[in-house]
Amino acid sequence: MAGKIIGKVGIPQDRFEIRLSGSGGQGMIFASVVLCEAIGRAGGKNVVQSQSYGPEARGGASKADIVVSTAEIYYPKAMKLDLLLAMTQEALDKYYPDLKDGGMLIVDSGLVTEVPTEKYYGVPFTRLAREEAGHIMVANVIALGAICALTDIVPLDILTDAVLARAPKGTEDRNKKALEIGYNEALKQKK
Amino acid sequence: MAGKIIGKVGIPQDRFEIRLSGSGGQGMIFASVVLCEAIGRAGGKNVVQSQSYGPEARGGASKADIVVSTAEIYYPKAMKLDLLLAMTQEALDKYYPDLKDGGMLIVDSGLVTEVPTEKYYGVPFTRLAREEAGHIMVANVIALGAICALTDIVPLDILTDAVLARAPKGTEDRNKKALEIGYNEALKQKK
Amino acid sequence: MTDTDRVDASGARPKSKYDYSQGPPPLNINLSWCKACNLCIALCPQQVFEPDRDGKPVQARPDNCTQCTICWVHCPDFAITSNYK
Amino acid sequence: MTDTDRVDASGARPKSKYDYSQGPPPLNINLSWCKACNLCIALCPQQVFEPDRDGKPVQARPDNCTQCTICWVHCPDFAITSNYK
Amino acid sequence: MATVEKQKSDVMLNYLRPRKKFPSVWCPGCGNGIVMGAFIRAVDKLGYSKDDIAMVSGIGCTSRMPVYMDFNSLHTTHGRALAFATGVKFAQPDMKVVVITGDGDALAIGGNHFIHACRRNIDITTILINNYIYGMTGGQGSPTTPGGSYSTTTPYGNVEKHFEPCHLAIGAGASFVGRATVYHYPQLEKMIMQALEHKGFSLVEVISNCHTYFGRLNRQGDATAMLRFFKERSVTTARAKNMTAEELENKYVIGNLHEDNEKTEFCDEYQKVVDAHKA
Amino acid sequence: MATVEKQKSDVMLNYLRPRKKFPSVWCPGCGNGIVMGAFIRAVDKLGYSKDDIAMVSGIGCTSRMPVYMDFNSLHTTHGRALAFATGVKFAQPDMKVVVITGDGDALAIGGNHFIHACRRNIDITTILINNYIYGMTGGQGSPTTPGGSYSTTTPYGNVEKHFEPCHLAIGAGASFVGRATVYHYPQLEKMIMQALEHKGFSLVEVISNCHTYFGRLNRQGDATAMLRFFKERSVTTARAKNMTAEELENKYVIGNLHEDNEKTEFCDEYQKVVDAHKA
Amino acid sequence: MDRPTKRLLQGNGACVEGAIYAGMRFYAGYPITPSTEIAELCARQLPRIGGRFIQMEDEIASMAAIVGASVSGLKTMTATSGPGYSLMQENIGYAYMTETPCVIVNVQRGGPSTGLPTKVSQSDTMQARWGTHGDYNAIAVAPSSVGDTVPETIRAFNLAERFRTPVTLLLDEVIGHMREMVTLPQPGEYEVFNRVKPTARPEDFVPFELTPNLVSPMPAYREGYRYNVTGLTHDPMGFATNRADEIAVKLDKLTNKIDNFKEEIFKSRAEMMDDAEVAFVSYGSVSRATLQAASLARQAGFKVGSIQLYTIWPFDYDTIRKLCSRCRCVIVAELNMGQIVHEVEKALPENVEIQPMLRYDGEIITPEQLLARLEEVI
Amino acid sequence: MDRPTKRLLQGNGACVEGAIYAGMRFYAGYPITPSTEIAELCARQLPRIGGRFIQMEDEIASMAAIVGASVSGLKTMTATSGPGYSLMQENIGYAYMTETPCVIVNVQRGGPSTGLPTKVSQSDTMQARWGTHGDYNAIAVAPSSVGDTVPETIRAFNLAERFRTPVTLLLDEVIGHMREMVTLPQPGEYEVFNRVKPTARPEDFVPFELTPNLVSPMPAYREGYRYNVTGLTHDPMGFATNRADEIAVKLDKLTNKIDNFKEEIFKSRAEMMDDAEVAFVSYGSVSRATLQAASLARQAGFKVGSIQLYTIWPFDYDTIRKLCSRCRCVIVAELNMGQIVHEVEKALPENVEIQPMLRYDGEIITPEQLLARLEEVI
Ligand SMILES: Cc1ncc(C[n+]2csc(CCOP(=O)(O)OP(=O)(O)O)c2C)c(N)n1
Ligand SMILES: Cc1ncc(C[n+]2csc(CCOP(=O)(O)OP(=O)(O)O)c2C)c(N)n1
Ligand code: SF4
Ligand code: SF4
Ligand code: SF4
Ligand code: SF4
Ligand code: SF4
Ligand code: SF4
Ligand SMILES: [Mg+2]
Ligand SMILES: [Mg+2]
Repeated sequence: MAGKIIGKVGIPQDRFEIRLSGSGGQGMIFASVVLCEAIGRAGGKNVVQSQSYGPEARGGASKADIVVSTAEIYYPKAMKLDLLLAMTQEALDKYYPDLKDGGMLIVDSGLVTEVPTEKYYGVPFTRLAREEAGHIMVANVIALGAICALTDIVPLDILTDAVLARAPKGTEDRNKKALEIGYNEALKQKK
Repeated sequence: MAGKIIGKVGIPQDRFEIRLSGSGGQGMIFASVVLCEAIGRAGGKNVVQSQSYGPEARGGASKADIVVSTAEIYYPKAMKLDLLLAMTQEALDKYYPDLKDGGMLIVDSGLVTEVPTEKYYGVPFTRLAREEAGHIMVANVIALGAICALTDIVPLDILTDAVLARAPKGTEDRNKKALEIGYNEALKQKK
Repeated sequence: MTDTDRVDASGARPKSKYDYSQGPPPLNINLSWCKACNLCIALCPQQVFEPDRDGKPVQARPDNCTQCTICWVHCPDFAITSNYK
Repeated sequence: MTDTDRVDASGARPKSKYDYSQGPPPLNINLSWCKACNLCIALCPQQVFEPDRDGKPVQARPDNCTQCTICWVHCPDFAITSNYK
Repeated sequence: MATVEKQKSDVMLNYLRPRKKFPSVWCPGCGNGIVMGAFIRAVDKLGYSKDDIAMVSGIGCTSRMPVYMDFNSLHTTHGRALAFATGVKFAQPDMKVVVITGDGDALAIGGNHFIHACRRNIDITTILINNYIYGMTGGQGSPTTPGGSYSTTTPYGNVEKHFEPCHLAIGAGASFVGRATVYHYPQLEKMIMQALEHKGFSLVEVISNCHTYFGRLNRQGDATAMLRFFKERSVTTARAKNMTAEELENKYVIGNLHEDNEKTEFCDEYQKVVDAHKA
Repeated sequence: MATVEKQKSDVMLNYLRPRKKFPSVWCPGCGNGIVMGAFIRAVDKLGYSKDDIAMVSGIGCTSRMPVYMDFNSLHTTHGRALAFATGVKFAQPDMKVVVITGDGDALAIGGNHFIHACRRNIDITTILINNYIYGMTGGQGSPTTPGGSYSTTTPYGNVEKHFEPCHLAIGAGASFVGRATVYHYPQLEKMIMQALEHKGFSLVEVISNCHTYFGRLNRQGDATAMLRFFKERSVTTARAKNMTAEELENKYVIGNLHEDNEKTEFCDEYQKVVDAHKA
Repeated sequence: MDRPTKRLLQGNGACVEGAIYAGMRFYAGYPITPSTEIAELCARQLPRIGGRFIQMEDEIASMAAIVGASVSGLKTMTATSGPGYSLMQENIGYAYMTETPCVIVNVQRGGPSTGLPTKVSQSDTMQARWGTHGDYNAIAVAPSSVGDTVPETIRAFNLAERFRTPVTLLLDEVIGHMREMVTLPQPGEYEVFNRVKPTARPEDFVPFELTPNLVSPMPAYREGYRYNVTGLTHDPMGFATNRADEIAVKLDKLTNKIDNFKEEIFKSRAEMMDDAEVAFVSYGSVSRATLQAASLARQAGFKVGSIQLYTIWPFDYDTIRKLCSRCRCVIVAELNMGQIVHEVEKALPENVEIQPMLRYDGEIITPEQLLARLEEVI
Repeated sequence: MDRPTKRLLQGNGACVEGAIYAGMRFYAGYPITPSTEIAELCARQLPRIGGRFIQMEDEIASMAAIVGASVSGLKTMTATSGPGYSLMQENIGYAYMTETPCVIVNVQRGGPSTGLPTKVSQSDTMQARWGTHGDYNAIAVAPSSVGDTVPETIRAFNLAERFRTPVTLLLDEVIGHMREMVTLPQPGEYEVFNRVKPTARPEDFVPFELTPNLVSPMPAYREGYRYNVTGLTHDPMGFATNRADEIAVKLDKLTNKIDNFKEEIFKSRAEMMDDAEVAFVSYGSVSRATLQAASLARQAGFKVGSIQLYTIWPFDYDTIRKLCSRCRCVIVAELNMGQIVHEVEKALPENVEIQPMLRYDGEIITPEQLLARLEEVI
C-alpha cells in the first residue's frame, strides 16, 4: 500500500510497542500496569495499555500490550512490536510473528527452549525468582527489571516506586530485590 | 373544512353507524357481536365492530360500535352515529352528542329518565327482561329485537340464528323469547 | 351526598348501646362513592341496611346498629363513616 | 500422546490385585488434554503419581495402583483412562 | 410507635390523595379497597408520617392502589415493584417502604425480585393481594390459580401446580411471613401493623376476591359470596396445628406463619461497611 | 433403564462431541469437568440414546458444558436455560431434557425460571453447579456467596444473605431435590441417575470448586484443597438427622433432601387435556 | 369440526387462524393488553389440534420457550405488546443469532413504558428493526385489516421458516380488537412453507453451512442430527469463534440472507400510483383511511395515490423510489411521532417533499385529517 | 485520602471517577463483560464516600433500582453491555416516561445475543435511540479515550439531571479495558449540574408541570412533596390519562424538552474541517484512528478533516451539514454494519458522496484501513 498519502508521509513510527506475554498465572497484566504507570509518571511520554481476555473475563489474560509515544497515541493497539517478552514457549510461538524486524526479544530462558532467532536476550526469570528472590510469584518483576536495563524506556528508581506502590504490603523487599536481580542479570547480557 | 377535495366530493356517507351503550354488566359487547354477525351473514353488507376498553382489559366494556356499509369500510370507527342505544342514563349523557342530527335513539325507558330530545324510542328493556323474559340478563337481546324492528338492518330470522349460535346451551328459548318481546314491543312504537 | 333518610325500624329494639333517636343516623353514606357492591348490606350482623333501587345501602333499621365497624371496614370504597365513632 | 513410561516403584509391594508387570501400565494419560491440575496426584490413595516438570502426572509407582477409579473419575479433563478397566 | 387517639371511622379520609378522583377504578366489591382501608388504618395507628412512607407497586388492579393514597407513590412496571423498592429503601433507609402487589405481579413476572428481596431480608413490607388470577388483563391464570380452576387461559381447567406464596417466601429467606383474608378484617389490620414494625423483609399475603373474573369463571359468586367462602374455609394457625394434612386441604391457614427477629437486615449491614470504610 | 455392560473407564470418550477441540476452556482442576464426567457415565449406565437427550444451558463457565458432549445442545442466554428447556420439553415430551447451570445463572438472573420450573413440576433435570461465585465474569458475588465471603463485588465481605438452592426449590414445589459435591463422586453419579429417572422436576445441586476466584479470594487454596474441604465439611442426610442446628452450621448436608413421586408432571397433565379435547 | 368459513373475528382472532393455518403448533406467551385474546384463543384451540399452549412466567420466558420449541422442530409463536416486546428483545436477538424461525406478534399500544394499554399506536416500528443489541437484519410484516391479518400471518410464518429468522408481525390495538367478517382460507389456498431439512449424513452435517441462499437446512430434534446451538458468534459448525474472518462471515450471513432476497420479502400495495403526483405512504390500520382519502382525491380529479406497506422491514428503498417516481410530494401517515418517515426520506430524492402526517394521541387518523393535509399540498 | 491526581486507569475506571465527581452516590448493577470493572470499582469506592453499591439479581432489577433511588433523591448509575442493555429496555422506557434522571453505561461488545463478550463493537448505537417501545427522545454520549471518559461521564450526568431523562453513555470494549494516564479533575474544574428542586408549596406542586424549558422541578423523597409517579401516560399532576389532548402534551414534552435544546446537548469535535473536501465522521474509539488518518492526509497536502461525535443522540443534522458544507465526500467509520451512517446520509445533501467504512469482526479500524479508503476517494 503505497498510495498518495502513505507514499508521501507514511504512518509515523514515533511509537514503541511492547508486549508482555506468558501464561495465566504469571502476572503479565500486573507487570504491564506497573510498567505503564512508571512510564507515565516519568513524564514526557504517552502510554496506552491493553490486554487480551479469555471467554468473558475469566481466566488470567496472558498477554498485555503497551504503546509508548512522545506524540498523541491515536491508535491504541500494538501493530508491530518493538519489544516482546515471552515467559513461555507457547507465548513465544504465538507472538513472535508480531515482532518487528530488529525488534527486541526477551525470553525466560528456563522455560523457553526453542527461539527462532539468535538475536535475543534469555534470562531464567522463573528460576531466578524461585532460587534467588524467594518466590516464583516475582518472576514478572524480575522481567521488568530486565526490560528496564535493556531499554531506556523508564528509569529504575521510578519503576521501583511504581512496583512498590502496587505490590501488596509485606512484599516490598522481595519485589525490590527482584527488580535488582532482573536489572543486573540483564545488564550483564546487554550488547 | 370545504376545500378542493371535500368541497367537490365530500366524504361518502354510505355508512350506517350504530352504538350500543350501557354499563359493564349489560352485555353490550355480546349484543354488538351478535348483531354484526347477523348483518354479516345476511350478506351484501360489510360490518366492522369495535369496542372501548377500561384500564387494560379489565371491567366490562360499556360501549360497542358497529359500522355497516355496502361499500368497503375504510375507516373502522364510528364518527357520527345513525343509531344510538343507551341502556343507562350515564351512557345516554355521554354519547348523545355523537348522534347525528336525525339519528335514531333507543333508550331503556325503565332506567333512562332524562332524554334531551322528543324523537326517540323508549322501551323498558330491563324491566321486560325481568318480568317477561325471565331473566335480567337478556335485556340486551330484547334491545336487539327492538333494533331489528325499528331498522331494516337485518332480518329477524337471521338475527335469531346469530343469537342462538352464540348463546350458552340451555338459554335458547329464553333468548328467542327475548328477541320476540323486543321486536314486538318496538313495532308497536314504530312511527 | 350523604344519606340522611331515617327509615324506621320495624321489629325488635336494637341491641345498640347508642341512642340514635336524638341525633343523626348511625352512619354517613357517601352515595357518590358507593358502587353498590352489597358487601355492607350482606355483612351487617344487625340487618341495618336495605338496598335502594340502585343497590346502594339505605339505613332501614338504624336503631339496630351497634357501631360494630364491620360495614365500614369492609366497604371497599370508603363510602361509609360513622356519625358516632 | 500417551504416557507410557514405566517408573519403578521404589518401596513396598502394591496392594493391587492387578499384575502390571507383564502388560501396559495401569493407566493411560492423555498429556495433551491434561492441564496439570494436580487432582489425580493428590487424590490417589496409593500415591501412584508424581508430577513431571510441568506438573502433569507420571506413574511413579504403577504397581501400587488398585484401579480404584478415583483418579479418572475426578480428572476434570478426561485425560486418564485405565488400561485394565 | 406513637400513641394515637382512638381512631375515628373517617380516619382514612385524611390519607386519600388530594386532587385524585374517587371512587377507584376497581370493580364494585373488589377486595383491594378493603386492604387499602386496612393499610391506612394500620399506618394511622402506628403514627407514621406520610412523608416517610413510600408505596411502590407494579402493574395490575392491585397495583393501582398507591395512587389513591397521600404517600410517596411509585407505580412502576409489571413485576418490578420490589426491584424499584429496593432502590428506594437503600437510598432512603429511614423510610418505610411498602410494596403492594398482585399474585401475577409478584409471583409470575416478578418472581425473581420477590425471592431476592426475601433473601436480602431488606426492610420492605410486601402486601401481596392474592386473588388467584390476573384481574387487570381480564382473567388469565396466575401462578396461584389452583389446579383445575378455570381462567381465560385455562379453559379446560388449570393443569399447572400453584405456588404457595408464603412457602416460597420462607424458602427464599423472608423473616416475617403471614396470611390474612379480606374477610378477617381485624386480623388483617393487625398483621399489616406487625409487618410494618418488623425489621427485615415482611410478607403479608391477603386472600382476596376477584369475583369479576375468578369468581365468575369458577362459579364462586359475587363479592359477598366470596368473602363468605373465605370465612368458611379459613382456619387459624393455632387451630391448624392440631389438624391433619387431609383436614387442611382446601383450607386457608391464616395468621403469622414465620417470624425471625434475629436475622440482620440488608441496609443495616451495608451501613456497617460504610461506617467501617468511610474515608 | 437398559442393562448395560460393565462400564469402561474410557466410556466418556464415546460421548464427547466430534470435531470439538479438547480440552475444555475451564481452568485446570475446575469441578465442572468432574460433573460432566459423572453426567456422561450416568447417561451411559442408564442406556439412553444420544438423540433423546437435550442439554440446555445459559451463560457461565458451567454453562459451557453442553457443547462438549454429543447430545442435542442448546447454549442459550444468561439465566434463561430453564425457559428454553421448557419449550424443548413441552415440544418433545419424550426427550430427556437436562439443564446445566451455575449458581448465578440459575439463581440470580434465572431465579424466576427456576422457581417456575419447580412449580410446574415439568420433567427436566437441573444440575446446578454451585461454586458460590460468578466464575465466567471473574469472581463477582452470587446469590449463594456466603455472608462475609469475599468476591470482586464484595470487597469488604458479603453483607447479603445467601440462598439455599435446595430449600428454595422445595419451597417452589420441585419433586426431587438432592445435594452432592464434586469430591463425593460415586454419590454424585448415583444422584444424577436418580434425578434423570425421576418423573417431574429434579434438582441436583453440586457443590463445586472455583478455586480460580472463590478459592483464591477466600484463601481456600487450589482445586485439591477445595475438594478436601468439601470432604471434611460434608455430612450425609442420614448423619445430619441426628445433629443439632449448631453442629450443622457450615456443613454441607449431602444426599437426597426431598422426593415426591406422587406429584403429577406438567407435560403429562397437558397431554390429558389434549386427549380429552382433540377434535 | 365443521365451522362456517366466514366468521366474525377480531384481528387477534384472525392472527390465530392464520397461524394455525400456517402450521403453528406451539404457543408460549404472557397476557398483555391488547394482545391477550391471541393467548386466550391459542389456549382454547391448540389442544384441539394436538398443539401446545403454555402461559409462561413472563415475556422473556415466552420468547425463550418458543425458540426452544422451534429448535426442537415445531412452528412457534408468541404475542405481546410494547412492554413485553421490550422484555423479549434479548431473546429475539438469540433467535437472530441462532437463526431460529418463530413469529412474534406485537399488537401495538401507546408507549413508552406502560403508556396507554388500551389505545392504538404504531410506535414500535423502529424497535422492530433496532430493538436488540448488535448487528442483524429484521423482518416485520404489518396487515391493515382483520381480513388481511390471516394471509399476512401466514406470510410471516413462511418468511420465518424460509429465512430461518424471527419475524415480527406488527398489529395494533385497532386491528387487534376490531371485528370484521373474515372468510377463512381453505386448505391449499395459501402456500405454506415448511423449513428445509438437511439431507447430509449426520456425520457430514454442517449446521450453519453457507448455502447458496445463505439459509442452512435445519433438522428437528430426534432426527439423528445432534449439533450445537449457541448465542455466541459461531462458525458454520456452530462452535463459538473469536476469529475475525469467521465473525464477519457469520454477520454477513445474518444480513445478506435477508438483503439478497429483499424483493421476495418486500410487499406493498400500490393503488393509483401510476401517475400519482402526491402519494400517501402508510401501513397497518392507517392504510384504510389513506386509501379512502386517495380515492376521494381521485374522484375530485387530483392525481393522488396510496402505497401501503405490508412489509415494513426490510424496507425496500428502491421500490418506494420507483413507485413514487412521478411524485412531487409524499405524505407519510403513521400513528407515532415519525418513524417510517425517515425511511421514506432516505428512499426519495431531495426534490420530493415529504410531509409527515402523524398522530400519537391514542386515536387513529381520520379520512378528514388526511384530506385536510392533502388540501394543503395539492 | 490523598491520591495522585494523575493515574493509570482503564476507561471503565475513568467512568467511575467521572461519575463520582458528578455526584453519583448510588450504583446498582449486574456483572457483564466488558463492563464489570465499573461495578467492581463502585463496590470498592462507594462505601468510602458514603455512597451505596448493590449488586442486583439481574439487569432489569438494576435499572429498576437506580430509578427508584433516583426518584428518592440520589444521582444514580448502572453499567452493562449488550445483553444487559437489551434487558434494561423496558425500565429505561419507564425512566423516559417518568422523566427520571439516571445514567446507563453500555460498554459495547459484539452482538447480537451473547455474541463476542470480549471483542469491541459499536453496534448498539441505534438501540440507544430506539431500543424501548413507544415514542420518546434519547440522549447518548460517547467518549473516545480513557481521558475524555471522565468529562464525558460528568457531562452525561449533567444532561440527565438538566433534562430529567435517562442518558446512555456509550463506551466500547477497547475504551473500557484500555489503560491510559488520566489527570483527575480538581473540584470545581468541571461544572456539576444538580437537579432543580421545586419551590412551590407542596399543596400547589404540579409534579410534571409544563415549565418554559419543559423540564419540571423534581423533589427528593422526604422533602414534603408527595406525588404520584407512573409509567402510564399521565397528566401534569402525574395521574394516568386517556385523554387525547393530554396524551399529546405529554409525548411532546418528552420529545421537545430535548429537541428544543439540541444545540446545548450536541457536542462534536471538528478538526481541520474549515476547508475539508473529504471528512471522516466517527465516534468512540474509532475517532482516534480517524483523527490520525486526517492529520496524515493533511501532511500529504489533502484537504481532509475529521468530525468526532461526542453526542450521538440527539443527532444534530444541521451542525453536521454545516460542518461538511465544503465536503464532496464523507467517510463514516464505525464498528458495526452501518448505523450512524444513515443519520449522516440524512444530514447531507445528495451530492455529497457517503462512504461507509465499517468493521464488525471484533477488531478496531486501523489508520491504514482509513488511509486506504481515503486514497480511493481523493
Ligand atoms: C411486561 C408486561 N407484561 C404484561 C403486562 C400486562 N399485565 C398487566 S397487569 C397483569 C396481571 C395482573 O395480575 P395480578 O398481579 O394478579 O394483579 P390483579 O390485577 O389480579 O390485582 C398483566 C399480565 C404488563 N403490563 N407488562
Ligand atoms: C444478560 C447477561 N447478563 C450478564 C452476563 C454476564 N455473565 C456471564 S456468566 C455470568 C455469571 C456466571 O456465574 P454462574 O452462573 O455462577 O456460572 P459459573 O461461571 O460460576 O460457572 C454473568 C454475570 C450475560 N452473559 N448476560
Ligand atoms: S356498624 Fe355494624 S351494626 Fe352498624 S350498620 Fe355497620 S355493620 Fe351493621
Ligand atoms: S360496601 Fe360500600 S360500596 Fe359496597 S354497597 Fe356498601 S357503601 Fe356501597
Ligand atoms: S486408579 Fe486409584 S490407585 Fe490407581 S492411580 Fe488412580 S487413584 Fe491411584
Ligand atoms: S486430574 Fe487430569 S488434568 Fe488434572 S493433573 Fe491429573 S490427568 Fe491432568
Ligand atoms: S377485575 Fe377483579 S381484581 Fe380487578 S378490580 Fe375487578 S374484582 Fe378487583
Ligand atoms: S473461573 Fe472458576 S468456575 Fe470458571 S473454569 Fe475457572 S475454576 Fe471453573
Ligand atoms: Mg391477581
Ligand atoms: Mg458460579
